[in-house]
Amino acid sequence: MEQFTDIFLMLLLVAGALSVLYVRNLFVATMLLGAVSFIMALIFVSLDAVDVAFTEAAVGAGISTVLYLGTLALVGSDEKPARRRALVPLLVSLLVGTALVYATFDMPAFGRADNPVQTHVAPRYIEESPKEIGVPNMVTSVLASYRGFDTFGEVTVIFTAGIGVLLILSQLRRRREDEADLTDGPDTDTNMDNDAAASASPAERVGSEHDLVPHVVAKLLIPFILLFALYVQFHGDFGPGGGFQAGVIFAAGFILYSLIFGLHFTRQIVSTRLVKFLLALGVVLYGGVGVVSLFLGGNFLDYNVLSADPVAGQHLGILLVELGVGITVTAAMIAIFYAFAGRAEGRGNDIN
Amino acid sequence: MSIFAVTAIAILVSAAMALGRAILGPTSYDRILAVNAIGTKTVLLIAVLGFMNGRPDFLDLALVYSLVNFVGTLAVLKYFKFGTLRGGLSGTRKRGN
Amino acid sequence: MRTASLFLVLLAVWLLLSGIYTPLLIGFGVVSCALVAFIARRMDVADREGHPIHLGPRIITYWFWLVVEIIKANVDVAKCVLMPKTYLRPSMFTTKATQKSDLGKVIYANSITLTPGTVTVDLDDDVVLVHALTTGSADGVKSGEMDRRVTELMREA
Amino acid sequence: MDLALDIGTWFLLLTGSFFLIITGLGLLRLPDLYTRIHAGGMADTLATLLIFVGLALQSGFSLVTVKLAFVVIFIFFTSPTASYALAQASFVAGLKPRLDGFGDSEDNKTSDDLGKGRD
Repeated sequence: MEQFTDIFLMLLLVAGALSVLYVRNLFVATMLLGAVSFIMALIFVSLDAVDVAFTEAAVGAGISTVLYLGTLALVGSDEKPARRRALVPLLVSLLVGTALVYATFDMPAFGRADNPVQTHVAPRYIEESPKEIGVPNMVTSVLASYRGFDTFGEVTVIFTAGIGVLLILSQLRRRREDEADLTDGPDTDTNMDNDAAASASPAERVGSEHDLVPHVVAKLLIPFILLFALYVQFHGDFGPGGGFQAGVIFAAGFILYSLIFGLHFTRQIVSTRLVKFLLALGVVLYGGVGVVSLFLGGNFLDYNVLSADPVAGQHLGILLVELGVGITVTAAMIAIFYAFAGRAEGRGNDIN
Repeated sequence: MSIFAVTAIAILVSAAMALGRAILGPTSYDRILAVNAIGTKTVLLIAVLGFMNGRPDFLDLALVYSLVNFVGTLAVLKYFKFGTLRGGLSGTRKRGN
Repeated sequence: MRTASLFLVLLAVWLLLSGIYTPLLIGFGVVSCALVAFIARRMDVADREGHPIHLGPRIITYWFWLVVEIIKANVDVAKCVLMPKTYLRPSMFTTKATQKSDLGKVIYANSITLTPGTVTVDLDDDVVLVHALTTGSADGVKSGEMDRRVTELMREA
Repeated sequence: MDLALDIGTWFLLLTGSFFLIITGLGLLRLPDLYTRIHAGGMADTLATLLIFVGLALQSGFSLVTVKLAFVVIFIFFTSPTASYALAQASFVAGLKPRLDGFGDSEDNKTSDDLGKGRD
């Protein structure tokens, strides 16, 4: 049964991916990518990699679609027709593909007990982590403790990505636009007392009275999305999830708010300055835990020294580190959304 | 063959049909509908697979999908209607009752 | 006031989701719920529409009625899919929503959509544009039974 | 008792699966977008409800049941909203539903009447 599920899903995945390649309209391609992401998450679930599936679910179902659309709103959704046939790249990719497929024949059989994956460090994690870390979800203990340094690197990457997007897109915007309410930073905060609707630019007020249903339902749902994100954040030790997934879901709550009520109001609740602050805060929190453990006589990110009892120290360290990840990811996602949605001028309906 | 397996196969077949609609189109709205349907089926399949493998904690994933999928769909439709993600959907934040 | 009740609802949801009742995690729960309630207050989403606690237990009885309707409607649509030639009679018509509040109208519109066979295409003030799959499902909406029940639910008759 | 629960689960999941397949069929064979929305709605409502109640019978009364209920409730809130937004967007964009050509019912309007349909 499991094999049937896997193979069926793989076939669906291939069909979806090929159709993404074939469609010329980028908007349709975005939709199909959403479907591909669903199927991908299902494959992860079927392979029992729940934490990965969780990430795929959180990112693929909402955020990535939103960000793709934010890009499409900037560049339009029609693909430029290719001028010439790309014969050489096709040949190269075919050759590489053949070589890779050929190489898989030499790989050990899937799921065998004596595979290197099963014999290298995994047994140690499985045997020792309940004693050393004491966290029920082993994925979390590997990610945040054994591989804490790698995860620190990942958080820095997300931080850099957020800062980079903010830098590039808001610089361009400042050159081209001079609407007062769109500049980020302190101005947004001082504008708060003004009549919001009056200070919103015409593009902010786009919308119609016909959208009452999404309006009311979103109001109902937003608190629960936010709460669920926090639940995922704090239960990463026990079940699937953790800082990364929580951050994405938390950001999704704000993005939903922004989609319904407009970017302007969202900026009043979470100003760009606050986003930048949080973006840095998460990384500092993560790094700070490492530095504190240095001062307490351990190695960088060695949580054992954080408390008298090593297991309690590990627990505390993982908690703080995951919180740092969550804060940075939330801020990065919101920052990227702000940057994209804030620049969009509205290309109109060039989809059909 | 357990009942969960039967259900899983039914969900998979149904998802494949929806994917067929997503690929066929013809309008973009059909594709949105199809992708949305695939989303619902994903939630169902995650729940059923969770029970099949005896790990009902998969349900957290199903919850994520049921909440976050909505955000994606709304974004798509908003882009569709207005060509931008910037403004609000219903003009003002406060609506009188 | 509504923020406080939202906080309590959120806390209940947290406790039901969590399943781990150590002081630490319950503490996190309280902090999280307070944070979310605070954000909801700033977002202004916890008002009569966003947090309709005033509906009380009446909504449950309404849901039970709705589920029965959903089952009936699904059988209808299933017949339609299997034998489109005999059953498929799509029509589009407008009907009036008698609810006064936005929330009531939204509940009505979504209830129409939730029963397959009828989909709300447009909700403009109190005019609901409905697309129906069969004549039977169209008559179901036109009879105004659902509208009456929603109005009753909202106590706006 | 266990047997009764198992039979219940069997029945509910099988009915749910049946409706899912019908949904898939409907998505493929119904003639236009508006009719397909109805088919999609079936999977979101009854099939989901049946399958989740069937699973809840297996889980006994525990926090898992509560989570199942949460999923169903959230779907019941989001799915009609998404359907509405979809139908509304396509209607505003000018996609006319096909109302003719399926039998000869007398109250069939032609699609041209729709613009004036709001009286």
